[in-house]
Amino acid sequence: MRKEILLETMGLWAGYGGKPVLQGVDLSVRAGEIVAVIGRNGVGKSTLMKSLIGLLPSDRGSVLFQGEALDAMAAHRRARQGIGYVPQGRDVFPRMSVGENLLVGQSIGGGRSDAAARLDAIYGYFPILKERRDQRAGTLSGGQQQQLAIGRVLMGGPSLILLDEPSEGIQPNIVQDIARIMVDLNRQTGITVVFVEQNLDMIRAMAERCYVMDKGRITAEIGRDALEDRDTVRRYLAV
Amino acid sequence: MAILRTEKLDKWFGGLHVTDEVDFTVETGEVHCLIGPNGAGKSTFFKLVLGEHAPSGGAILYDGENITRAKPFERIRRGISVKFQVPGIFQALKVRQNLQIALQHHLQGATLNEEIDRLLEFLKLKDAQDQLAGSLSHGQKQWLEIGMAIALKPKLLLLDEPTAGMTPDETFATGEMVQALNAQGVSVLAVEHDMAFVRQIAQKVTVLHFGKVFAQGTIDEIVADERVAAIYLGEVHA
Amino acid sequence: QDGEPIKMGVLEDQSGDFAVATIGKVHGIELAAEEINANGGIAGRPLELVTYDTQSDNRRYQEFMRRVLQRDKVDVVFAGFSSASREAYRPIVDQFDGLAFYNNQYEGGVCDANMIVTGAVPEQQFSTLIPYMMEKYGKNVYTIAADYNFGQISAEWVRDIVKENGGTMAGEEFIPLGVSQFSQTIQNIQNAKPDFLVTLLVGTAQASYYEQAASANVGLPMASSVNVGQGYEHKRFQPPSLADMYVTTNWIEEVDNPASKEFVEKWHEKFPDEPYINQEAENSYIAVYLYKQMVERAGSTDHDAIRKVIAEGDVCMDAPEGHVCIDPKSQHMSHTIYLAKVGEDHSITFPKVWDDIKPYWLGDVGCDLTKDNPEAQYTPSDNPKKSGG
Amino acid sequence: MSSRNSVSSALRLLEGPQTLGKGPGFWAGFAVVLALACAYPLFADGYDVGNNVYFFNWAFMALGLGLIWGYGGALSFGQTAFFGVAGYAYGVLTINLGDAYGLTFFSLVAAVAISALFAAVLGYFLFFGRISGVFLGIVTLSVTLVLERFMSQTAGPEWAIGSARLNGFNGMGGMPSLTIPWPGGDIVLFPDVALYYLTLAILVVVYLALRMLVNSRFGNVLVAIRENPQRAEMLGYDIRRYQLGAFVIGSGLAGLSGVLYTAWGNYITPSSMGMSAAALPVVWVAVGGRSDLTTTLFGTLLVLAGFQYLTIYGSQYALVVMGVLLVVTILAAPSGIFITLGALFSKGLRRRLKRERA
Amino acid sequence: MDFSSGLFSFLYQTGDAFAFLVLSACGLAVIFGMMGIINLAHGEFILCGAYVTTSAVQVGLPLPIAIFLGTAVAGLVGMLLERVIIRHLYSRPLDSIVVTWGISMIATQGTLIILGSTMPGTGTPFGSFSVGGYGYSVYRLVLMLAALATLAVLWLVFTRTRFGILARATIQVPHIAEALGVNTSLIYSLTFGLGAALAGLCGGLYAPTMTLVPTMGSAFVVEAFVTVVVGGADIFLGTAPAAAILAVVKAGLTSWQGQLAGQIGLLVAVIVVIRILPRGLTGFILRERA
Ligand SMILES: Nc1ncnc2c1ncn2[C@@H]1O[C@H](COP(=O)(O)OP(=O)(O)OP(=O)(O)O)[C@@H](O)[C@H]1O
Ligand SMILES: Nc1ncnc2c1ncn2[C@@H]1O[C@H](COP(=O)(O)OP(=O)(O)OP(=O)(O)O)[C@@H](O)[C@H]1O
Ligand SMILES: NC(N)=O
Ligand SMILES: [Mg+2]
Ligand SMILES: [Mg+2]
Repeated sequence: MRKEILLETMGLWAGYGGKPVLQGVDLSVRAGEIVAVIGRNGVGKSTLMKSLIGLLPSDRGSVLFQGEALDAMAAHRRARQGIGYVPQGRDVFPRMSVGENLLVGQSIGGGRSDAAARLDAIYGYFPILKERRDQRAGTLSGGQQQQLAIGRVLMGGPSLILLDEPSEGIQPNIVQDIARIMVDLNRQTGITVVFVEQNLDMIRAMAERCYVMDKGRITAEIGRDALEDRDTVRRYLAV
Repeated sequence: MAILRTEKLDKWFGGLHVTDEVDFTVETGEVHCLIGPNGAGKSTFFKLVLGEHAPSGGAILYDGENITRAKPFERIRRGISVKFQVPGIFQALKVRQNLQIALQHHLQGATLNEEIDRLLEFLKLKDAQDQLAGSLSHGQKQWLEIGMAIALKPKLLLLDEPTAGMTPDETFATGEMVQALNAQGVSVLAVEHDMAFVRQIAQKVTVLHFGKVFAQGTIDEIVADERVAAIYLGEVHA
Repeated sequence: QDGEPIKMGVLEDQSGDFAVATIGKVHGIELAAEEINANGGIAGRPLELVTYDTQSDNRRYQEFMRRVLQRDKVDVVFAGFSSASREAYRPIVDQFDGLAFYNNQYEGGVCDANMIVTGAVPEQQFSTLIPYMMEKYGKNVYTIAADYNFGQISAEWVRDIVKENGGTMAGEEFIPLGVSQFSQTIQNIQNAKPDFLVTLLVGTAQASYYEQAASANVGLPMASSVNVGQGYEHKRFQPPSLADMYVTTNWIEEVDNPASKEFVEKWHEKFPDEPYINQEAENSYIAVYLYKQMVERAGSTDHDAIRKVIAEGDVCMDAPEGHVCIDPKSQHMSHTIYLAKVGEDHSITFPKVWDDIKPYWLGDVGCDLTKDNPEAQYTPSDNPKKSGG
Repeated sequence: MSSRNSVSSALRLLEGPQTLGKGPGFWAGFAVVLALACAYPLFADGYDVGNNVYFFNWAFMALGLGLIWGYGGALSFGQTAFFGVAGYAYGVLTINLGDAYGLTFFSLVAAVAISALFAAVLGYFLFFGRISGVFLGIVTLSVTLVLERFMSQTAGPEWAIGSARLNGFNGMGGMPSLTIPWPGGDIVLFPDVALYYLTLAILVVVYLALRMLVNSRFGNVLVAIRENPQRAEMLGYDIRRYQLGAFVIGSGLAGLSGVLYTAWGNYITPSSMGMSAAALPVVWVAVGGRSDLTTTLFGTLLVLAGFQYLTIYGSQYALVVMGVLLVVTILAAPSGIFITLGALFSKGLRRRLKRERA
Repeated sequence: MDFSSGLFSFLYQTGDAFAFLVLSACGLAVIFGMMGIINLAHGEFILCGAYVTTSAVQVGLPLPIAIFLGTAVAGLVGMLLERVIIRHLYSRPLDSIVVTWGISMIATQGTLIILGSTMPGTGTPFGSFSVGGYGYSVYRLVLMLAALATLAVLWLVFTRTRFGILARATIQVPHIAEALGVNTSLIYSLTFGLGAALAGLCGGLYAPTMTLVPTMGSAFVVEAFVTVVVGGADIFLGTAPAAAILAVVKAGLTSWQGQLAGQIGLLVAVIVVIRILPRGLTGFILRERA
């Protein structure tokens, strides 16, 4: 069964203050896929995520979502098309409660979905968020914030989630939980996931396919089979 | 002889008991890892040791001296240094200047510059030395912050998730660096969730849970402990 | 030098806090200059104005006083509204031996040969006003005054005059400049139950007192030397908030005599948008004519020659307010003092007029500019007489 | 030998990462500007010379605020408090001591010292109480407003120190100008050529000394504190001392401005400590570009001269035009007018600008 | 003065000071507390509200409608300014000091040039009442109620509406709010407009009681700033208690020692409170809750 392409970039260039970081990124992701992006520090993975969601304007090339070019669209409009972005470093709203943080995510996907049901589902995935729903998010521990950041985008029922290093700072069993939750969600709702990751276990637990980035370009693609082999992945990360 | 010892160290945030009468020791010269679930109180424990937070009760002894009431900078001057969980660098200053500010405590003039160059090389930030620190990638920021921490030539180095966001090879390199420092006599206390890293460096591991010491031992003992697996590790491959 | 213009510097606040009371002063000078030039100028020389906006900022007075004296080399300067601005520029006028007219009603006491003052001073306004009010309403007096030199010194005058006339002070309250909220003050006044109230409020913020007192129904007769005559509060506030206010002023728009009416008419012809012509505007207007007279009699703009003319004691003219003269000892001006009463509907009547009230006080305490020039400002509690000099 | 060494290493601090301008090109430019400034009185009339002295007077306060705010990251909205305290101190001292035997210079030094001492006490209270950000701005503003309100009501004769009357809102006058004792008649430094050279000399010395200060170890720590106080403390620095140090030096400079201003016009008032006076130094520093001494200095002189020019020729529109210029300048030149203008011509500046935008 | 009328008088005076502080500060608190913009043109939005209100009364509109108009116009002007100028300054809030100071100069002098140096007042409605032989203004009770109502409405808007949540999110981490689908530029506009409208409301409410001149805004600014800062970052936790504390200090000192003491006492209270609570009341309250 070949699904249609949900997200595609063509010759994407982007950078900061004239210094190019992405230098012609081409990738394409089909609806319902879980795709990882890996690469060493500083090769431009986060930069790619930011240009996909629109926080960083691209200099050249284009981003297509559901066949439509997003390039001229502001980030909030892209989000309303159904793209949820979980940034590296989490960036929760520090002086708002956990519950309020979650409510902000509702804007994703445009429509005002049933908040109570969504909240219940998210509290089901991440019980600590329920326990701490009135605590100010800035005082949560690092791992708790990561869970909140993921829960926040789920509130809007996105069709595509961009995750930037979701395992960072998370205790091992919750890393496994997050991987499992994402895979479950993917199976149940068909949600598409593109994630940047360094944690081999998480990559192997989640990804169906994997792009390798170096110096602002996609340099390789690893298929399902090669992913099974720890050392192959490790070798790619070491380039 | 313990380089760091806490006695019944206690911290409440409002109604939340985050550090619960912790008795904890880092022996001089050891590499000690502190692990535990998110929210267990590891970062808070660091902040108490550094004086960022005032404890609700208990005492902190460094090298035999009671430093419970000392100001943060006084603790640093006695030989503690830290890499925080959230990178704390001088965003609008150049990478080079960041290191200079850390190093100028004990170095001057030409030797200062040589040492900065040596550190830049070591941190693989040579090419980025004139970049503003704020424009580094996440991993590069981590390296820079580690560099600033070791630039202080500490006797006790506190590392809060030093390898978060690093590739396995980089993590391994960081582990080697920690071991090299330890070989020079630096005691290390590290918080990590990466069990491979913990296995690589730890001579002793303490598990913190709900602000209490939950388990302690070698990495093998900890990995074998089913209670730890239940609250923290899950099915590990470490 | 024949035919060469006589230069007059004009430093007044055309913007900022004081503009409401001072734009008219510039107009007064312009009107007089235009008339004089139309009639052949001063001793055949045209009068040229060099005007700067001092923006209600003391520092601009310092900058521009140096500029008019050193760069523009004016023959005379007309400058200043607040006493602080006058004190800011006075050292500079003294240093360069300039000649400055201060055309403002003020707290009195400037004894400086480089200064000529045409505004009214306390002995002119209070020795008339306070006894009248005590006679009419009673001897128990409450003063609210702006908490700075003008207010404090004026309040001191009021206090002394009340005592001299056998009255008592029911209370005295000083209000920092810029205060606009008066609930507590209103209550204090009601608490003291005075027979009448002396209001020496300065600045637009403080004028809010009247509206707030009216809405709390204070209902006391009021007396003032500044309000109405300077800030035309009776025009700016809705009646009857200023009802029963008595003001001594040397002139206001409503003064009812032919000379005054003619003056108001030609003013509004030239400046149809002028909201109100206040006493300072008239002072400024007549000051230009007085200067003309001094120069023509001295035969030059030389300051020593002009002072000699003043020393003769008969620099006088018939102004819209009446006959006025410059007092040689103090170089201040005598005035006709009108007692203006504000009615329920804010119309003005004049229950009493005092002719030719002299600025005697400086002379009495020992200021005599024909003899020496202390370049000082005296106050009732700090003057040569007081210190035994 | 070693003293030679320390002098040369001190001189090396004239350039560094914290100041714009280095190398022979910059210093040649510096020499040209200085030479022009020295030659200026030969060409200008007394008014212009005296007016420039007046502009120079304010530059010290701006440089001081540049140090505290631009380098130290602490926005003090009340530098005018120190300006006023020093101005009044100079008045009280000189009125009581007189102007013979160079006592006016003693009074100058003493008045600056008094304002620095006041800053030390207030700064101790602020920085050791961990007050920062806008809280610091409002506390310092409150202090200057309290002084203004208090001084405004000291009109009565009871408010005198020795023979010096404070004289309330109307302001204190009658203090002597700076006077150099000289055989055959003291030289009184009225706002004219002699005062010009004195003020210029002080300005050059202060500017160069501040350059050395900000490029020193002290300056490094100061900018580190501005960027991330917590991290600076975790590198073992007692940040309170550094902030206090910068505050005292910067406030001493505000005091120097106050003294020079008072001696220049023989006058000081409470309004010089009021709200609008307090806002001005912030504007000067922001327009020039607060993160550099040179731009702060030239920005201040430019705004002062520009605004005065507008007031002279702009009639009632002057204030409107000033407002528009401020808005446009800040919008169009985010790093201050000089860095932005300079970026049109210089690659280094362009890079710096990009960094600051990022 | 007997006890009950003394008590009433104390409550009235404190309430009066409280109303002044709250109404002066609310608009500033929204703009500063939410957006981090230090708005030195706050007084000119008050001026705008006062002038529009007064003009509307003069053409015959009833006061409540006139005040509503004043509020609305100030709000619209605020939104316009935000679009054109303020939005370029979010990344450098300190520069907003200079820009808003410039705007304030333009507004004050522009008003002087266009509308002249003064505007006639409309008179205070509702008359007076008396307690224990003292006359009090009814309208000042209206002001007190307006202050309380404003606080209540603001609290509801920011905590109980979606706009409030999105606004707070936007202010805290703008780029993430944007990435989560929030139209941050609209939120900024509305928030700034709301702050300006609140300033306009203050101007409209006080217009009948004050001198109307182009510089009238300055009568509110110092009080507004100190209230906001003593309150600290969170306007709801901070502003109301700050206004209450400062009102008691100010009213107490004014009645005991006169206006100068009240003024200086207010400023000294600010210094003392911030010294004790270096992050304002908000910081204090939040530290105590987990
Ligand atoms: N805001 C910025 N301004 C300027 N340069 C930047 C900025 N953010 C990142 N860069 C530069 O862009 C390059 C790519 O950064 P990016 O954050 O995309 O890396 P990354 O692949 O996500 O690395 P990591 O694994 O460390 O997170 C780096 O060289 C970095 O220095
Ligand atoms: N300033 C604070 N106020 C209130 N609660 C806080 C504060 N700081 C931390 N906490 C709470 O204290 C607990 C311990 O937090 P801490 O950051 O020490 O966890 P941690 O063990 O470092 O977790 P992680 O591995 O996720 O970083 C958490 O529940 C957190 O929400
Ligand atoms: N001269 C006055 N009113 O200050
Ligand atoms: Mg990244
Ligand atoms: Mg932690």
